[in-house]
Amino acid sequence: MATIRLQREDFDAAAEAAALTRGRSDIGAVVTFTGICRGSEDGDPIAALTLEHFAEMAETEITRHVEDAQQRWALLGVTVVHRYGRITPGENIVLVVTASSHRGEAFAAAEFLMDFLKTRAPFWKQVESAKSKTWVEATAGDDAAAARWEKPRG
Amino acid sequence: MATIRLQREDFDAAAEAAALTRGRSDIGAVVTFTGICRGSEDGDPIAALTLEHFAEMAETEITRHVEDAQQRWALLGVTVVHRYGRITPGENIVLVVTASSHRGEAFAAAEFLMDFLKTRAPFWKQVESAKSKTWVEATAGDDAAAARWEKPRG
Amino acid sequence: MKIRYFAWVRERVGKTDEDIELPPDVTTVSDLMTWLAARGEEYAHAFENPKVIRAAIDRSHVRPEAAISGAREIAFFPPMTGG
Amino acid sequence: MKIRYFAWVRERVGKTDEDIELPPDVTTVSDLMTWLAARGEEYAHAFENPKVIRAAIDRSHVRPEAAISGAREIAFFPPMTGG
Repeated sequence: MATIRLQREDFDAAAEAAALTRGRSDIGAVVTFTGICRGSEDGDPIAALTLEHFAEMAETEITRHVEDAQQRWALLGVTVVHRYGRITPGENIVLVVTASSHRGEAFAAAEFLMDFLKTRAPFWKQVESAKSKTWVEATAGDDAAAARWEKPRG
Repeated sequence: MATIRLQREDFDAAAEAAALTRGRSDIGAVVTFTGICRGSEDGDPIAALTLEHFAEMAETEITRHVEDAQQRWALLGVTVVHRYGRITPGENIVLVVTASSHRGEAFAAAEFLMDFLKTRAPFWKQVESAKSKTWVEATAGDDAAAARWEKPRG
Repeated sequence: MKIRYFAWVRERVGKTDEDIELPPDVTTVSDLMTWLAARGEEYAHAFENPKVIRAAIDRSHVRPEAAISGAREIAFFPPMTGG
Repeated sequence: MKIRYFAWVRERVGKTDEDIELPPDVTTVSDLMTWLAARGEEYAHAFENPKVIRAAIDRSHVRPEAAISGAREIAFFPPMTGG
Protein backbone atom coordinates (compact mmCIF):
# COMPACT_ATOMS: atom_id res chain seq x y z
CA MET A 1 0.00 0.00 0.00
CA ALA A 2 3.06 2.21 -0.13
CA THR A 3 5.55 2.79 -2.92
CA ILE A 4 8.96 4.15 -1.98
CA ARG A 5 11.67 4.67 -4.57
CA LEU A 6 15.07 6.35 -4.62
CA GLN A 7 16.21 6.87 -8.18
CA ARG A 8 18.50 8.84 -10.40
CA GLU A 9 15.91 9.16 -13.22
CA ASP A 10 13.06 11.65 -13.37
CA PHE A 11 9.57 10.59 -12.27
CA ASP A 12 6.11 11.15 -13.73
CA ALA A 13 3.97 12.66 -10.96
CA ALA A 14 0.74 12.15 -12.89
CA ALA A 15 1.45 8.47 -13.56
CA GLU A 16 2.30 7.89 -9.89
CA ALA A 17 -0.94 9.57 -8.75
CA ALA A 18 -2.96 7.64 -11.34
CA ALA A 19 -1.44 4.36 -10.14
CA LEU A 20 -2.73 5.05 -6.61
CA THR A 21 -6.33 5.63 -7.64
CA ARG A 22 -6.75 3.24 -10.59
CA GLY A 23 -9.75 0.94 -10.25
CA ARG A 24 -10.69 2.22 -6.80
CA SER A 25 -13.77 4.07 -5.64
CA ASP A 26 -12.94 4.57 -1.95
CA ILE A 27 -10.52 7.45 -2.54
CA GLY A 28 -12.00 10.94 -2.27
CA ALA A 29 -8.85 13.05 -2.06
CA VAL A 30 -5.40 12.91 -3.62
CA VAL A 31 -2.64 15.35 -2.70
CA THR A 32 0.47 15.46 -4.87
CA PHE A 33 3.54 17.41 -3.82
CA THR A 34 6.33 17.94 -6.32
CA GLY A 35 9.60 19.55 -5.27
CA ILE A 36 11.44 21.18 -8.15
CA CYS A 37 15.00 22.50 -8.54
CA ARG A 38 14.88 26.30 -8.65
CA GLY A 39 17.15 28.35 -10.88
CA SER A 40 18.57 30.46 -8.07
CA GLU A 41 19.52 30.12 -4.44
CA ASP A 42 19.35 33.24 -2.27
CA GLY A 43 19.22 35.36 -5.40
CA ASP A 44 22.28 33.82 -7.09
CA PRO A 45 21.73 31.79 -10.25
CA ILE A 46 22.68 28.13 -9.96
CA ALA A 47 23.81 25.66 -12.60
CA ALA A 48 22.62 22.50 -10.85
CA LEU A 49 22.04 20.72 -7.57
CA THR A 50 23.79 17.46 -6.77
CA LEU A 51 22.00 15.26 -4.26
CA GLU A 52 24.14 12.85 -2.29
CA HIS A 53 22.34 10.20 -0.24
CA PHE A 54 22.90 7.30 2.14
CA ALA A 55 20.82 4.83 0.20
CA GLU A 56 20.17 2.02 2.68
CA MET A 57 19.40 4.40 5.53
CA ALA A 58 17.19 6.61 3.33
CA GLU A 59 14.99 3.65 2.44
CA THR A 60 14.73 2.63 6.09
CA GLU A 61 13.98 6.18 7.30
CA ILE A 62 11.39 6.90 4.61
CA THR A 63 9.68 3.56 5.21
CA ARG A 64 9.53 4.30 8.93
CA HIS A 65 7.93 7.70 8.33
CA VAL A 66 5.47 6.35 5.80
CA GLU A 67 4.40 3.73 8.37
CA ASP A 68 4.09 6.47 10.98
CA ALA A 69 1.89 8.50 8.60
CA GLN A 70 -0.27 5.42 7.95
CA GLN A 71 -0.83 5.04 11.69
CA ARG A 72 -1.67 8.71 12.20
CA TRP A 73 -4.07 9.11 9.27
CA ALA A 74 -6.48 6.85 7.40
CA LEU A 75 -4.49 6.69 4.17
CA LEU A 76 -5.56 4.64 1.18
CA GLY A 77 -2.26 5.03 -0.64
CA VAL A 78 1.17 6.67 -0.32
CA THR A 79 3.95 7.13 -2.85
CA VAL A 80 7.33 8.72 -2.15
CA VAL A 81 9.96 9.11 -4.88
CA HIS A 82 13.23 10.92 -4.15
CA ARG A 83 15.85 11.51 -6.81
CA TYR A 84 19.60 11.67 -6.28
CA GLY A 85 22.50 12.73 -8.51
CA ARG A 86 22.79 15.90 -10.58
CA ILE A 87 19.57 17.83 -11.14
CA THR A 88 19.29 21.03 -13.19
CA PRO A 89 16.86 23.95 -12.66
CA GLY A 90 13.27 23.12 -13.56
CA GLU A 91 13.79 19.39 -12.99
CA ASN A 92 11.87 17.39 -10.38
CA ILE A 93 13.58 16.43 -7.11
CA VAL A 94 10.98 14.79 -4.90
CA LEU A 95 7.42 13.50 -5.10
CA VAL A 96 4.93 12.69 -2.35
CA VAL A 97 1.44 11.47 -3.22
CA THR A 98 -1.14 10.68 -0.53
CA ALA A 99 -4.66 9.34 -1.03
CA SER A 100 -7.47 9.22 1.49
CA SER A 101 -11.26 9.30 1.74
CA HIS A 102 -11.14 12.90 2.95
CA ARG A 103 -8.93 15.86 2.14
CA GLY A 104 -7.74 16.68 5.67
CA GLU A 105 -5.89 13.41 6.06
CA ALA A 106 -4.32 13.53 2.61
CA PHE A 107 -3.05 17.10 3.15
CA ALA A 108 -1.71 16.42 6.66
CA ALA A 109 0.11 13.23 5.63
CA ALA A 110 1.73 14.89 2.60
CA GLU A 111 2.98 17.83 4.69
CA PHE A 112 4.20 15.48 7.44
CA LEU A 113 6.16 13.37 4.95
CA MET A 114 7.71 16.42 3.27
CA ASP A 115 8.73 17.95 6.61
CA PHE A 116 10.44 14.69 7.54
CA LEU A 117 12.11 14.22 4.17
CA LYS A 118 13.60 17.71 4.60
CA THR A 119 15.04 17.11 8.05
CA ARG A 120 15.46 13.36 8.66
CA ALA A 121 16.00 11.59 5.33
CA PRO A 122 19.76 11.24 4.68
CA PHE A 123 20.08 13.41 1.57
CA TRP A 124 22.44 16.35 1.15
CA LYS A 125 22.21 19.02 -1.51
CA GLN A 126 25.25 20.64 -3.05
CA VAL A 127 24.69 23.78 -5.11
CA GLU A 128 26.79 24.19 -8.23
CA SER A 129 27.07 27.76 -9.53
CA ALA A 130 29.33 29.30 -12.14
CA LYS A 131 31.96 30.02 -9.51
CA SER A 132 31.68 27.39 -6.78
CA LYS A 133 30.19 24.26 -5.26
CA THR A 134 28.70 24.68 -1.82
CA TRP A 135 26.69 22.43 0.47
CA VAL A 136 23.19 23.70 1.30
CA GLU A 137 22.81 24.40 5.02
CA ALA A 138 19.92 23.01 7.00
CA THR A 139 17.42 25.69 8.02
CA ALA A 140 15.81 26.37 11.38
CA GLY A 141 12.51 26.78 9.51
CA ASP A 142 12.63 23.20 8.29
CA ASP A 143 13.44 21.94 11.80
CA ALA A 144 10.50 23.91 13.19
CA ALA A 145 8.19 22.50 10.51
CA ALA A 146 9.22 18.95 11.43
CA ALA A 147 8.90 19.64 15.16
CA ARG A 148 5.16 20.37 14.68
CA TRP A 149 4.58 16.63 14.30
CA GLU A 150 6.48 15.44 17.34
CA LYS A 151 4.44 13.40 19.75
CA PRO A 152 4.54 14.42 23.39
CA ARG A 153 6.91 12.11 25.24
CA GLY A 154 5.22 9.86 27.78
CA MET B 1 -1.41 34.22 -13.05
CA ALA B 2 -4.56 32.37 -12.06
CA THR B 3 -6.71 29.98 -14.05
CA ILE B 4 -10.28 29.42 -12.85
CA ARG B 5 -12.68 27.20 -14.76
CA LEU B 6 -16.11 25.74 -14.07
CA GLN B 7 -16.84 22.97 -16.51
CA ARG B 8 -18.95 19.90 -17.15
CA GLU B 9 -16.06 17.92 -18.71
CA ASP B 10 -13.32 16.10 -16.84
CA PHE B 11 -9.94 17.77 -16.31
CA ASP B 12 -6.36 16.55 -16.61
CA ALA B 13 -4.64 17.34 -13.31
CA ALA B 14 -1.18 16.61 -14.70
CA ALA B 15 -1.64 18.90 -17.71
CA GLU B 16 -2.88 21.71 -15.47
CA ALA B 17 0.12 21.34 -13.13
CA ALA B 18 2.51 21.17 -16.10
CA ALA B 19 1.02 24.37 -17.54
CA LEU B 20 1.84 26.22 -14.31
CA THR B 21 5.51 25.27 -14.27
CA ARG B 22 6.38 25.14 -17.97
CA GLY B 23 9.40 27.23 -18.90
CA ARG B 24 9.91 28.59 -15.39
CA SER B 25 12.74 28.11 -12.93
CA ASP B 26 11.45 30.11 -9.96
CA ILE B 27 8.98 27.45 -8.79
CA GLY B 28 10.26 25.08 -6.11
CA ALA B 29 7.01 23.49 -4.94
CA VAL B 30 3.78 22.42 -6.61
CA VAL B 31 0.82 21.07 -4.64
CA THR B 32 -2.00 19.41 -6.54
CA PHE B 33 -5.26 18.51 -4.82
CA THR B 34 -7.75 16.33 -6.66
CA GLY B 35 -11.20 15.66 -5.21
CA ILE B 36 -12.75 12.45 -6.49
CA CYS B 37 -16.29 11.06 -6.34
CA ARG B 38 -16.32 8.15 -3.89
CA GLY B 39 -18.40 5.04 -4.47
CA SER B 40 -20.20 5.23 -1.16
CA GLU B 41 -21.55 7.84 1.21
CA ASP B 42 -21.78 6.92 4.91
CA GLY B 43 -21.39 3.26 3.99
CA ASP B 44 -24.16 3.17 1.35
CA PRO B 45 -23.16 2.63 -2.27
CA ILE B 46 -23.97 5.53 -4.58
CA ALA B 47 -24.68 5.60 -8.31
CA ALA B 48 -23.58 9.18 -8.94
CA LEU B 49 -23.30 12.71 -7.60
CA THR B 50 -24.98 15.59 -9.36
CA LEU B 51 -23.42 18.98 -8.74
CA GLU B 52 -25.69 21.99 -9.12
CA HIS B 53 -24.03 25.39 -9.12
CA PHE B 54 -24.74 29.12 -9.34
CA ALA B 55 -22.34 29.81 -12.18
CA GLU B 56 -21.87 33.59 -12.10
CA MET B 57 -21.54 33.69 -8.33
CA ALA B 58 -19.20 30.68 -8.25
CA GLU B 59 -16.77 32.43 -10.61
CA THR B 60 -16.91 35.61 -8.53
CA GLU B 61 -16.45 33.79 -5.21
CA ILE B 62 -13.60 31.59 -6.42
CA THR B 63 -11.83 34.57 -7.99
CA ARG B 64 -12.14 36.47 -4.72
CA HIS B 65 -10.64 33.61 -2.74
CA VAL B 66 -7.84 33.07 -5.22
CA GLU B 67 -6.97 36.76 -4.91
CA ASP B 68 -7.09 36.45 -1.12
CA ALA B 69 -4.72 33.46 -1.31
CA GLN B 70 -2.36 35.44 -3.56
CA GLN B 71 -2.24 38.21 -0.96
CA ARG B 72 -1.63 35.83 1.92
CA TRP B 73 1.09 33.72 0.30
CA ALA B 74 3.81 34.29 -2.29
CA LEU B 75 2.22 32.19 -5.02
CA LEU B 76 3.73 31.80 -8.47
CA GLY B 77 0.65 30.16 -9.96
CA VAL B 78 -2.85 28.99 -9.04
CA THR B 79 -5.33 26.85 -10.95
CA VAL B 80 -8.84 25.95 -9.77
CA VAL B 81 -11.14 23.75 -11.84
CA HIS B 82 -14.55 22.72 -10.49
CA ARG B 83 -16.86 20.39 -12.39
CA TYR B 84 -20.64 20.44 -12.33
CA GLY B 85 -23.30 18.05 -13.62
CA ARG B 86 -23.49 14.30 -13.11
CA ILE B 87 -20.30 12.63 -11.88
CA THR B 88 -19.91 8.90 -11.25
CA PRO B 89 -17.70 7.15 -8.65
CA GLY B 90 -14.02 7.35 -9.44
CA GLU B 91 -14.42 10.50 -11.53
CA ASN B 92 -12.75 13.81 -10.69
CA ILE B 93 -14.79 16.62 -9.09
CA VAL B 94 -12.39 19.42 -8.24
CA LEU B 95 -8.78 20.42 -8.82
CA VAL B 96 -6.61 22.95 -7.02
CA VAL B 97 -2.98 23.46 -8.05
CA THR B 98 -0.72 25.94 -6.28
CA ALA B 99 2.89 26.77 -7.12
CA SER B 100 5.39 28.65 -5.00
CA SER B 101 9.11 28.93 -4.31
CA HIS B 102 8.70 27.02 -1.05
CA ARG B 103 6.47 24.17 0.04
CA GLY B 104 4.84 25.82 3.07
CA GLU B 105 3.09 28.46 0.96
CA ALA B 106 1.95 26.03 -1.70
CA PHE B 107 0.46 23.64 0.91
CA ALA B 108 -1.25 26.41 2.90
CA ALA B 109 -2.80 28.03 -0.16
CA ALA B 110 -4.11 24.73 -1.51
CA GLU B 111 -5.74 23.84 1.84
CA PHE B 112 -7.17 27.35 2.17
CA LEU B 113 -8.73 27.21 -1.30
CA MET B 114 -10.20 23.74 -0.72
CA ASP B 115 -11.66 24.76 2.66
CA PHE B 116 -13.35 27.73 0.99
CA LEU B 117 -14.58 25.77 -2.01
CA LYS B 118 -16.23 23.35 0.44
CA THR B 119 -18.06 26.01 2.44
CA ARG B 120 -18.39 29.21 0.36
CA ALA B 121 -18.46 28.33 -3.33
CA PRO B 122 -22.08 27.98 -4.49
CA PHE B 123 -22.13 24.29 -5.40
CA TRP B 124 -24.55 21.69 -4.05
CA LYS B 125 -24.10 17.94 -4.25
CA GLN B 126 -27.01 15.58 -4.68
CA VAL B 127 -26.37 11.89 -4.08
CA GLU B 128 -28.09 9.43 -6.36
CA SER B 129 -28.37 5.90 -4.99
CA ALA B 130 -30.37 2.91 -6.19
CA LYS B 131 -33.32 3.97 -4.06
CA SER B 132 -33.26 7.77 -3.73
CA LYS B 133 -31.81 11.18 -4.52
CA THR B 134 -30.74 13.22 -1.49
CA TRP B 135 -28.92 16.49 -1.05
CA VAL B 136 -25.61 16.24 0.80
CA GLU B 137 -25.70 18.18 4.06
CA ALA B 138 -23.00 20.66 4.96
CA THR B 139 -20.77 19.44 7.78
CA ALA B 140 -19.60 21.22 10.91
CA GLY B 141 -16.12 19.84 10.19
CA ASP B 142 -15.93 21.72 6.90
CA ASP B 143 -17.10 24.93 8.58
CA ALA B 144 -14.44 24.51 11.27
CA ALA B 145 -11.77 23.92 8.62
CA ALA B 146 -12.75 27.14 6.83
CA ALA B 147 -12.89 29.10 10.11
CA ARG B 148 -9.16 28.42 10.67
CA TRP B 149 -8.40 30.99 7.97
CA GLU B 150 -10.58 33.80 9.22
CA LYS B 151 -8.73 37.01 9.91
CA PRO B 152 -9.31 38.67 13.26
CA ARG B 153 -11.73 41.56 12.82
CA GLY B 154 -10.14 44.96 13.38
CA MET C 1 -36.56 42.13 -8.38
CA LYS C 2 -35.13 38.83 -9.61
CA ILE C 3 -35.20 35.99 -7.12
CA ARG C 4 -33.21 32.78 -7.79
CA TYR C 5 -33.43 29.43 -6.04
CA PHE C 6 -30.91 26.60 -5.91
CA ALA C 7 -30.72 22.95 -4.79
CA TRP C 8 -33.54 21.87 -2.45
CA VAL C 9 -34.87 25.42 -2.12
CA ARG C 10 -35.36 25.35 -5.92
CA GLU C 11 -36.96 21.91 -5.77
CA ARG C 12 -39.42 22.95 -3.07
CA VAL C 13 -40.36 26.28 -4.67
CA GLY C 14 -40.64 24.49 -7.99
CA LYS C 15 -38.83 27.07 -10.11
CA THR C 16 -35.27 28.27 -10.74
CA ASP C 17 -36.08 32.00 -10.67
CA GLU C 18 -38.82 34.59 -10.91
CA ASP C 19 -39.35 38.35 -11.07
CA ILE C 20 -41.28 39.75 -8.13
CA GLU C 21 -42.59 43.18 -7.16
CA LEU C 22 -41.94 43.57 -3.45
CA PRO C 23 -44.06 45.64 -1.06
CA PRO C 24 -42.11 48.55 0.49
CA ASP C 25 -42.11 47.08 4.02
CA VAL C 26 -39.93 44.15 2.90
CA THR C 27 -36.52 45.69 3.56
CA THR C 28 -34.17 42.88 4.62
CA VAL C 29 -33.30 39.38 3.42
CA SER C 30 -35.02 38.05 6.51
CA ASP C 31 -38.20 40.04 5.73
CA LEU C 32 -38.10 38.65 2.22
CA MET C 33 -37.95 35.06 3.44
CA THR C 34 -40.93 35.64 5.72
CA TRP C 35 -42.85 37.32 2.89
CA LEU C 36 -42.01 34.52 0.42
CA ALA C 37 -43.04 31.83 2.95
CA ALA C 38 -46.57 33.33 2.95
CA ARG C 39 -46.95 33.05 -0.83
CA GLY C 40 -48.16 29.46 -0.89
CA GLU C 41 -47.60 25.92 0.26
CA GLU C 42 -44.46 25.30 -1.81
CA TYR C 43 -42.84 28.51 -0.51
CA ALA C 44 -43.90 27.71 3.06
CA HIS C 45 -42.15 24.36 2.69
CA ALA C 46 -39.02 25.87 1.16
CA PHE C 47 -38.70 28.56 3.85
CA GLU C 48 -40.04 26.59 6.84
CA ASN C 49 -36.64 26.84 8.55
CA PRO C 50 -35.08 30.14 7.42
CA LYS C 51 -32.05 29.60 9.70
CA VAL C 52 -30.67 26.92 7.37
CA ILE C 53 -31.10 29.00 4.23
CA ARG C 54 -28.25 31.10 2.87
CA ALA C 55 -28.70 34.17 0.70
CA ALA C 56 -26.67 36.16 -1.81
CA ILE C 57 -27.36 39.65 -3.09
CA ASP C 58 -25.92 40.34 -6.52
CA ARG C 59 -23.67 37.26 -6.17
CA SER C 60 -22.20 38.05 -2.76
CA HIS C 61 -22.99 36.14 0.42
CA VAL C 62 -25.08 38.23 2.85
CA ARG C 63 -26.53 37.74 6.32
CA PRO C 64 -30.32 37.67 6.94
CA GLU C 65 -30.26 41.21 8.32
CA ALA C 66 -28.78 42.62 5.09
CA ALA C 67 -30.82 45.39 3.42
CA ILE C 68 -32.21 44.53 0.02
CA SER C 69 -32.70 48.05 -1.31
CA GLY C 70 -30.84 48.49 -4.57
CA ALA C 71 -30.41 44.75 -5.13
CA ARG C 72 -30.95 43.50 -8.66
CA GLU C 73 -30.88 39.81 -7.84
CA ILE C 74 -31.33 37.83 -4.62
CA ALA C 75 -30.54 34.11 -4.45
CA PHE C 76 -31.62 31.58 -1.82
CA PHE C 77 -29.96 28.21 -1.30
CA PRO C 78 -28.90 25.65 1.32
CA PRO C 79 -25.39 25.68 2.85
CA MET C 80 -22.86 24.97 0.12
CA THR C 81 -21.44 21.46 -0.36
CA GLY C 82 -18.97 21.90 -3.20
CA GLY C 83 -15.32 20.93 -3.39
CA MET D 1 33.91 -1.36 12.80
CA LYS D 2 32.81 0.25 9.55
CA ILE D 3 32.71 4.05 9.53
CA ARG D 4 30.95 5.92 6.69
CA TYR D 5 31.13 9.61 5.80
CA PHE D 6 28.74 11.72 3.74
CA ALA D 7 28.60 15.19 2.16
CA TRP D 8 31.17 17.65 3.52
CA VAL D 9 32.28 15.24 6.25
CA ARG D 10 33.20 12.83 3.46
CA GLU D 11 34.93 15.58 1.49
CA ARG D 12 37.03 16.68 4.45
CA VAL D 13 38.00 13.16 5.57
CA GLY D 14 38.73 12.35 1.94
CA LYS D 15 37.05 8.92 1.86
CA THR D 16 33.53 7.45 1.78
CA ASP D 17 34.16 4.73 4.35
CA GLU D 18 36.78 2.75 6.22
CA ASP D 19 37.16 -0.17 8.63
CA ILE D 20 38.69 0.80 11.95
CA GLU D 21 39.74 -1.08 15.10
CA LEU D 22 38.60 1.04 18.03
CA PRO D 23 40.32 1.14 21.42
CA PRO D 24 38.08 -0.11 24.25
CA ASP D 25 37.74 3.31 25.91
CA VAL D 26 35.83 4.69 22.90
CA THR D 27 32.32 3.80 24.00
CA THR D 28 30.00 6.54 22.66
CA VAL D 29 29.43 8.35 19.36
CA SER D 30 30.85 11.46 20.99
CA ASP D 31 34.01 9.58 22.09
CA LEU D 32 34.37 8.30 18.56
CA MET D 33 34.22 11.82 17.07
CA THR D 34 36.92 12.99 19.52
CA TRP D 35 39.05 9.95 18.74
CA LEU D 36 38.65 10.40 14.97
CA ALA D 37 39.49 14.12 15.21
CA ALA D 38 42.92 13.16 16.61
CA ARG D 39 43.76 10.87 13.66
CA GLY D 40 45.14 13.59 11.41
CA GLU D 41 44.61 16.96 9.85
CA GLU D 42 41.76 15.95 7.53
CA TYR D 43 39.87 14.33 10.44
CA ALA D 44 40.55 17.33 12.69
CA HIS D 45 39.01 19.53 9.99
CA ALA D 46 35.99 17.26 9.50
CA PHE D 47 35.25 16.98 13.21
CA GLU D 48 36.35 20.48 14.30
CA ASN D 49 32.75 21.30 15.34
CA PRO D 50 31.19 18.02 16.48
CA LYS D 51 27.95 19.78 17.45
CA VAL D 52 26.96 20.21 13.82
CA ILE D 53 27.65 16.59 12.89
CA ARG D 54 24.89 14.00 12.92
CA ALA D 55 25.43 10.28 13.39
CA ALA D 56 23.62 7.06 12.59
CA ILE D 57 24.29 3.62 14.02
CA ASP D 58 23.24 0.78 11.76
CA ARG D 59 21.10 3.23 9.72
CA SER D 60 19.22 4.83 12.60
CA HIS D 61 19.73 8.37 13.81
CA VAL D 62 21.43 8.50 17.22
CA ARG D 63 22.49 11.20 19.65
CA PRO D 64 26.18 11.83 20.50
CA GLU D 65 25.81 10.08 23.87
CA ALA D 66 24.62 6.83 22.21
CA ALA D 67 26.70 3.73 23.04
CA ILE D 68 28.50 2.18 20.09
CA SER D 69 28.99 -1.31 21.48
CA GLY D 70 27.49 -3.86 19.14
CA ALA D 71 27.31 -1.44 16.22
CA ARG D 72 28.30 -2.81 12.83
CA GLU D 73 28.33 0.51 11.01
CA ILE D 74 28.51 4.13 12.15
CA ALA D 75 27.86 7.00 9.74
CA PHE D 76 28.75 10.70 10.15
CA PHE D 77 27.18 13.50 8.12
CA PRO D 78 25.97 17.12 8.26
CA PRO D 79 22.31 17.94 9.00
CA MET D 80 20.12 16.57 6.21
CA THR D 81 18.94 18.82 3.38
CA GLY D 82 16.79 16.52 1.27
CA GLY D 83 13.25 16.97 0.04
